[in-house]
Amino acid sequence: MSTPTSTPASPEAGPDRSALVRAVAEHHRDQRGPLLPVLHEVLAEFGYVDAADVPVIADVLNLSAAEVHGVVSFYHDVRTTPPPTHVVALCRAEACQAVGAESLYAAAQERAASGEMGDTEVQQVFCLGNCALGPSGTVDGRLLGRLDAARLTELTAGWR
Amino acid sequence: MTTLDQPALGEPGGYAPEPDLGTPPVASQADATVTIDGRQVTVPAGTSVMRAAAVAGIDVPKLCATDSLKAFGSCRMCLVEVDGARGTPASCTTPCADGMVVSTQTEQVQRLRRNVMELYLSDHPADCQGCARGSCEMQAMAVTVGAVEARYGNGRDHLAESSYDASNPYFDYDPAACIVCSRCVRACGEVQGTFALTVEGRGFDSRITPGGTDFLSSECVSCGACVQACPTSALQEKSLIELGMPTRVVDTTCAYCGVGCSFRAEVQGTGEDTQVVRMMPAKTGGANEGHSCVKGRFAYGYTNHPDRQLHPMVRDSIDDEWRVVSWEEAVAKAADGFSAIQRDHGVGAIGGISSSRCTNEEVYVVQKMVRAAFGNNNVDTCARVCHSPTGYGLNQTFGTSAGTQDFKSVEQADVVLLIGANPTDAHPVFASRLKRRLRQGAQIVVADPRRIDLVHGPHVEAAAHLPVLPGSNVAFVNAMAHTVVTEGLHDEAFLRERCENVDSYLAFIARPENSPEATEEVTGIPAEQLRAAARLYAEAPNAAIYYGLGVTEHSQGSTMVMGMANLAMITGNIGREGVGVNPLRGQNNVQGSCDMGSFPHELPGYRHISRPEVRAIYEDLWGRTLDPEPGLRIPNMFDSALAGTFRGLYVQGEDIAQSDPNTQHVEAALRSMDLVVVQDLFLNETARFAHVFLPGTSFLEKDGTFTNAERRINRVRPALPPRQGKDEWQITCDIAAAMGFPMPYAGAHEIMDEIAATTPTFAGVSFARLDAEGSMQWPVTDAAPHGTPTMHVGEFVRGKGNLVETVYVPTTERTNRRFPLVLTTGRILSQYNVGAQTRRTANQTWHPEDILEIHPADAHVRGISTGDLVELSSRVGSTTLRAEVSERMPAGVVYTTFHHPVTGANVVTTENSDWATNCPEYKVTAVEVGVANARGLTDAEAAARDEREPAGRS
Amino acid sequence: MGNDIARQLAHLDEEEAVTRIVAHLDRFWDPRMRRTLQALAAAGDDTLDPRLAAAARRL
Amino acid sequence: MTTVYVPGDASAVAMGADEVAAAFRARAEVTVVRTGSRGMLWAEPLVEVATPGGRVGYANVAPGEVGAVLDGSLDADGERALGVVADHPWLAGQHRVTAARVGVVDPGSVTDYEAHGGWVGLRRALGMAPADVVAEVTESGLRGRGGAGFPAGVKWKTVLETAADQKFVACNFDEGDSGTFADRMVVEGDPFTLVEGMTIAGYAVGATEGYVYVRSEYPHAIAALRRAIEAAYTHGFLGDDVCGSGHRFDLHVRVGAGAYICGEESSMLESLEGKRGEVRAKPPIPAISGLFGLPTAVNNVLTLCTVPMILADGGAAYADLGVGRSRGTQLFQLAGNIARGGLVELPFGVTLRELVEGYGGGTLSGRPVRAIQVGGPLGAYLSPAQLDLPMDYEAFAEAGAMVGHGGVVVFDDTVDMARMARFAMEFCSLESCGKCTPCRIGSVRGVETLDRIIAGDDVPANLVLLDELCETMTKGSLCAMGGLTPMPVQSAIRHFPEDFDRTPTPEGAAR
Repeated sequence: MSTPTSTPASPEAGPDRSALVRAVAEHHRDQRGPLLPVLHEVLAEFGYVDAADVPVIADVLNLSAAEVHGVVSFYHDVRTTPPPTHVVALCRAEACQAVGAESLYAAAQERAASGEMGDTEVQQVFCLGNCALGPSGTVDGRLLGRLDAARLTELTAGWR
Repeated sequence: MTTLDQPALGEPGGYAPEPDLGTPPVASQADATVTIDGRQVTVPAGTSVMRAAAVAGIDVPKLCATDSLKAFGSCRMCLVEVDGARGTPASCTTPCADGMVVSTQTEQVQRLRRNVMELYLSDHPADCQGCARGSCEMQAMAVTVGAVEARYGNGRDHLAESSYDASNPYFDYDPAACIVCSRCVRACGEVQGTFALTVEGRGFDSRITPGGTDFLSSECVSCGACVQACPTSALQEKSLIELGMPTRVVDTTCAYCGVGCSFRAEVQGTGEDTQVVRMMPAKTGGANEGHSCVKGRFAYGYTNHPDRQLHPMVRDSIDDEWRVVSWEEAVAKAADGFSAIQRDHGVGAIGGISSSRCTNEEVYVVQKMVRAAFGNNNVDTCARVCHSPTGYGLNQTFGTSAGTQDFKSVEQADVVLLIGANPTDAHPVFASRLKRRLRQGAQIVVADPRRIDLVHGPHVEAAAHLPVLPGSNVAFVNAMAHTVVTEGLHDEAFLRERCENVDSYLAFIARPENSPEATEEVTGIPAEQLRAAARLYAEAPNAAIYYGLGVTEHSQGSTMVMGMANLAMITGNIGREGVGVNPLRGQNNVQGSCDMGSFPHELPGYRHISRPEVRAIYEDLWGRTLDPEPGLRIPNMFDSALAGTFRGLYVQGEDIAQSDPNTQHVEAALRSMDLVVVQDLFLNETARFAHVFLPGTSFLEKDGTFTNAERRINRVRPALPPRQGKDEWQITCDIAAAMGFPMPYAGAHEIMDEIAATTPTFAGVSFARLDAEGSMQWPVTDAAPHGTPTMHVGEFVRGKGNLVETVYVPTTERTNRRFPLVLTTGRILSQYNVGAQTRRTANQTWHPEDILEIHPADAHVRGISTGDLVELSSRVGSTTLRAEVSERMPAGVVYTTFHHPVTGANVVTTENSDWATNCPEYKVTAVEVGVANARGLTDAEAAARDEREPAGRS
Repeated sequence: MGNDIARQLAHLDEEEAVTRIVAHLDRFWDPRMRRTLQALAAAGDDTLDPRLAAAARRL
Repeated sequence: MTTVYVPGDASAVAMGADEVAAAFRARAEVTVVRTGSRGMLWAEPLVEVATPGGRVGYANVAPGEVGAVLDGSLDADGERALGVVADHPWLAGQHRVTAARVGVVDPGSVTDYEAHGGWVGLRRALGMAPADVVAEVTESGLRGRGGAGFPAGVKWKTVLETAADQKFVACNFDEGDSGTFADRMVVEGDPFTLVEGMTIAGYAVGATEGYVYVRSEYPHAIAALRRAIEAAYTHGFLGDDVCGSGHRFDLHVRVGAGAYICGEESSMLESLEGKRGEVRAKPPIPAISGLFGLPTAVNNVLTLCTVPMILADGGAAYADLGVGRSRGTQLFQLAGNIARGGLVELPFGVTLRELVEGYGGGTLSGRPVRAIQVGGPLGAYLSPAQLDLPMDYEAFAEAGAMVGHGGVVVFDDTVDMARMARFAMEFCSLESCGKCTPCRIGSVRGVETLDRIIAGDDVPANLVLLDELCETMTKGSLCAMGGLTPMPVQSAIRHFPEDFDRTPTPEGAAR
C-alpha cells in the first residue's frame, strides 16, 4: 500500500549501485519494451540483478515492482545472486545426448561437487546451435565442440 | 421498520454468487447467430463462444475465465468442438462467427476436461473437499466434469513448499490451494490497475506472488479484486474463513466516498443474530461495475466496534457524566430544550446540521424538521465544508449544481485534466477506471501541488504534472483559458450557439494579466508547460475535467469551479460522453444531501427559499408557513453562538469539532450553547460538547438512497436491523413530533415519495423503480424517464452556458517569515475523512497516524528527518505529528491528512473561506514546522519577529 | 466575510459591483447577518470595503 | 599476398577457428578474411586459400598447420585437402538459395554483399507497389521456415490490409530447437540478407520498425547482426530513407534471456514487450494484433532471408523448386551422432536417407542408425524403416512426424528410446512457460509416468495413462510446446516399443 522501502539485499547493493541501475534504466526507457535490455545491461554491469534493483527499474519504466520481479524470475539468464568465479554450461539437448552429453554432464557435476573446480557452477543448457559437433558447451562463455570429460578437465585445471 | 427475516425487495432470498458469463461483453454493430448444442443464440459478433453459450443457458466448464477479465485461455477446461474447425478450441478465446455450430458436451471434450481436472487435482491438497468452505469454483468444477480419480500417484507437487500468508488484515493467501490461473494477477492489473501481483518462476514452478514478498509489504492496495477473482480458496477473506458461507445477499451501496459503489452484503443469520460475512462489489453497480476499494470491500467492521453507542444518553452539563435513558426521554429532552430556547431567544436561535453520510431520506427529514418544526432556515450540511463551491459554481455557469457526466464517461475521454484531486487515494474505484483508460492511450494532465500516484507509476505517466501552488488555482485556470483563446484553439461555433457573455469573456480572458507568462510566478508553473497542457486539453477530441477538494476548499473555490466550467465551454467539451466538468465528491451522499435542500437558502432541488411558488408546494403539504429568508450557514452558526444569539444545535452524523476548520473557534462556539444534540454512531469529538446523544445507524442498517457524484441514486438496504433499535429518520421525526410537528412515515420509501412529489428533478424516482431498475441518475423526469447520464446535451439546463469573468483574487492567507510554508491537506487510501469509521477497522494497519510530508530542502534547513516528531504551527494553533521527507511535495509546501483526532490537523487551519459559499480554505494555511523538542528556542524568536508582522487576517 | 465578496468583485465598476454584492447578500445571507452588516455600515466601520458598505446601505 | 578465408562461424570457432585465424594473421604475406561457414561443419575449421582456380579448402586445420596450408602440403592426397571447395561434392550437390552467400562472403562487408547480388531484391521491391511485393512472395509458395509452414505471402497480406498507424516486422531468431542451427549460420555468414529481407517485409506490409529477437546463446550471431545493421544504416539501406525511396525502416536487435518458449511467436512478442514470455491465446493472430497489440509480420530468419532472392529472381523461379505444396528449398541441418554434420540446402522432396546416409555419411560412432529425430525436440522420432520419407511438410505430417525447422538428429543403436521419451517430457517441464495446465502439470506427470515405465512399474497401465496424458496435452495445450511434446514420446513408443517393455529390477530401473 505504501511503496515498500527495500533494504539492500547484499553489500554491493548500496546507493551507488542504485544510481547506476537508475541510469541504466533511464538510458533505455524510451525504447519500446525496455525491460529486457535494461536487465541485460544490469547483468553485464553487476553479474546479477539484486532485489534492490527491482523497484528502481520498476520506477523508471512505469512498471510495478511485482511485474519486474515476475520477469526477472522467468528468464534463466537473469541471475539474482552474485555469479560464481567460473561457469561451465553443458548442452543436454538431444543432438548432444546422441554423442554422450549426459555422461559428460554427470561427470562435470560430480567434479564440481567434489570441489576440484573451485567456485564453479555447472549448468545445463539446451542447445548452443553447435549440434553437428556435439557434445557442446561453454566454459566461462567460450563455446566448445566435441567436448569430452578429459578436455573439460584440461580446460578447468587449476581452477580454485 | 424493515423486517429482515424476509428478503428485501428485489432479492431472490438465498445465497447465490452473481452469474458469471465467462468473458466480458463485446460491443459490436454486427450480430452473429450460432448454434450451440442445438440451441440458436444471437450475440454481438466477436462475443466468445463461452459467453454465447452462457447466454443460451449452457454453462461451459471454466476456471481461468471470469467475465470481469479478458479471456486468457490457460485452464483448458472450456474446450469445445466447432464444426469444420480443427482440434478442440477453448471456448473463452474463440469468437463467435455467424453460422458457427458448436458442441460443448462431446465425449472427446468431456474426457479432455476430466483429464485436465485430474492434472489439477494431482497438484492440489488432498483435503480439497474439506477446505473449500463452499466458495470454491474448482471443487464445483471437479464435480461437474466428473473428475474423481487421481491416477498419477504421489508425484511432485507445490504444496509442501507453500507458505501461508496471513499478513493482510482482511484476506489470506494459501499458495497450496492456488491453481495458477492468474485471475488474481489479471484482476490486479486489468481491473484495479495496480499490478501488485505477478507469476514468479515458470512452468511447474510458477507461483502467484505479490512481487516476491508478503501481501502486507507489497504494492497491494487491498482492493479485494484478487480475492474476488480467485476461483479456489487460495485467496480468501478472513471473515469467510471465520464465519463460513453467507446464506443471503442484500444489495446495497457503500457509505464511504462519493463514488457510491454498489455492493452485495453477503450475510448469514436472521434478526439480531445477522452477521455480514463479506461485502462483494456488484457487477451490476453502475458506479463500480464489480470493483471496490479497501474501504468499501473490507472496512465495515466499525459497525460492530465496541465504541459504537447503542443507547440514547443525556446530561445536564457537558461536565457531567452521560446517563443512559429511554428513547422517549432523550427525544423529549431534545425537543423540550429546543422549544425552550426558541421561547427565550427567538425562533432563529436553534438550527440543524445534516450529514452527507446519511441517506437522502434521513437528510430530507432534517431540513423538513428545521424548516417546519423549528420554523427557520438554519439548516446546513457538511457539504458546506467540502463541495459547496461546486454547487454554486456549476449552478451559475451551467444551471445545475452537479457534475455533468457519469463515471463511465471517462472511457471516452482522450485527455483528462485532473485538478486538485487524488483519486487513487480518495476515489479509488473511479481511479481504476481512469487508469484503465490511460492504459488504452488517453493522456492525463495533473494539476496538483503534490506528485500524486497518477503523475507517475505502474503504467501511468502523466503528460504533464503542473504543481500549482496552493491558492493559485484561479490564476492557473485563467492562464489555461487564455492560452486556448489567444492561440485560437477555442470552439467558436459552440460558444456562439450554446453560450452567453461570450465576447466580454473572451476579451477578459485574453487580457495580458491572464497569460501563462504573467501568472507564472503566482502559480509556480513555467509558462511553456502550461501552454502545452492547454493545447493538449483544447486539441483533444474529448477532454474532461475531474476535480476534487483541492479546487473547492479555497477562498476562491467558487471562482475556480466557474473557471473550469469556462474552460470546458470555450473548448466545447460539454454535453457528450468523454468530456465535462466532474466533481469527485468527498462523501457518499454529498450530492444527495445538497439535492435534499440542506442549504439554508434553498429547498430540495436547488430552488431558492425566496420563491413563493416553491414554498407553496411545501407549505401546502406540510401545513406550515416557511420563512422566505435564508438561514444561517455552519460558520455563521458558530459566530452567532459566540455572540449568544444561537443556542441550540442538532447535529446529525457529522463531527464538526474535528472536521471543521479552526477547532478552537468551533469548540468555543459549541461550549457556549445551551443544547447540543448529537446523533452519531460514536461519541465523537463534537459529543464532548453535547447534552443529548442519540445513537445512529450504520449504512448496513439503513433503508433509503444515496446519490453519488454522478447524480446516481442508489438504493441502500438494511443488511442488519438497526442495532440501537430505531431508524435514523424516525429519530428526527420523533423530535419534530415532540415539538408539535408530526412527520409520520410508514417507511423510508414514503419519504422518497414525498421528495419525488415535491421535486421536479426526482419526479420519476421511487424505491419500487430503483429496486426494479437498479439505479437512476437525476434528473428523472417525463423527458428522461430512466435518468440522465450526461447533462447539458444540446442545451444547458439554464439555457445558455454562462461564461463568468473569473478574476483571480489571491487569498489573504500569506506566508511570511514566521510562517514560511504552506500547508495543504488531503486523504490517504486506507482512511476516510476524520477516520471515525476507518480508524475502527484494521485499516489502521496501513495508516496508524497522520504524517506530515515535507520536501527534502525544507526538511534539511530545519534539521528534520523522516520519522521525527515535528511541531506544525499556524497563526491559529499548533499540533504535533511525525514527518516524512518526501519529494512528492514541492519546496515550500507541506502536506498532511486529517484522519486522526489526536493530530487534529484542523487545529491549525484558519477560518478563511470561499467568498461565495464559506467553504473553508483547508488547502492553504501558512505554517512553520520544526522538530518538536527544539520548539522552545525558536518560539521566543518567532514571537519577537511577529510584532513586526501585520496580523493579516480578515 | 462580506469583504471577501467585495474583493472578488473588485474588478467590476462601482455600480455593477454593488448591485452584485446586494444580490449575493440577498440570496445567501441570513437576514440577521445582513442587519449586522447594515449596522456596521451605518456606524461607519472603516474595516468594511467601501463597496460592501455601499451595498449594505442599499439592502 | 595470399588471401585466406577462415570461418568466424560459432561452430568453427568452437573447433578452434579463432586460433587458426590468429596463426594466419601472424604471417605477413597473408590477408585473412573471416567468413561464415560453408556448412561443412564436420570439416571445421575449414580454411580456404584463394587461388586462380578458385578457393581451395583444407579441413580440420590446426594452428600449427598454417604453413602446410599455405604451401599446399597439408594432407595433400588425403581427405583433408578438399580441393576447390565450391566443387566439393558435398556442396556441389546442394541447391543453395537462402544460404547461397553463406561461407562465401565477408559478413562484415556491405560492398562484398552487394558484389554477390545483395540489395537487388530490395531495390526491385521498392519500385513495386507493396501489394505486388506481397503477391510476389505469395507466388513463390514460400512457407514459414520456423516450423509451422504457414504461407508467408498470406500472412503479409493480412498485415498489409490491417489498418494501423504503426506496424512491425518481427524476426524470430530464437532458434532453440536442438539439432537446428541454420538461422545462426545464415546470420553469422550473411547477415545483410536478413537486413534486406526484413526491410522488404517492412515495405511490403507497411511497417517502419523491425525487431530481431535473438537468443542469448548466440553471441556470435548477435555481434554479426549488430555490425551489419550499423553498416546498413551507414550506407542508407536502413533509416529514414531506405535506398533513397523515402521509405523508412528501422531495425532493432533484442536479445532473449534463456527461455526456449520464446521461440513460440506469441511468447516472443510478450518477451519483446518486456514481459514474461508467456504464450498468448489466439485469436487474435499477430498479423492483426501482434507486438504491442499492433499488426505484426512475424517470420523466422530463414523465411525472411529467402525473400531477397525471391524478389531478385522472381517468385516463379523459387516456386519451380520443391515438391507438392512444399515449394523452394529447405536448409536441412544434420546433427547428433552423424559423421558429416552440417548445413545442406536442397529443394523439398529429398529423402531422409539421402540426407542421413548420403550427405551425413551415417553415424559418427560408426554404429547402425537406430533413430532419427526430425524437426527439433517436438518432432517425431523416426525409425530406419522410414528413411525413404521425402522431406515434404505434408508427407511428414501423414507419417505422424514433422519437418519443422529442418533439423535432423541421428542416434545410433545405443540409444534408449524410453529415456529419450522421458527427456522430451523433461524438456517440456523445464521450458514450459507455465500458463496452460496440460503443459505446466502434464509435462511433470509425463516425466513421472515415464519414470515408472522405465522402472518397470505396472507398465501396461502406465502406458495407457501416458497415452491419455499425451492426448490431453496434444488437444488441450495452448501452444505447440505442450501440443507437440507428445509427438516424440508417442513416436518413440510407436516405433521402438521394445524400449518400453521393461521389467522391474531390484535397482528399480534399466533393462
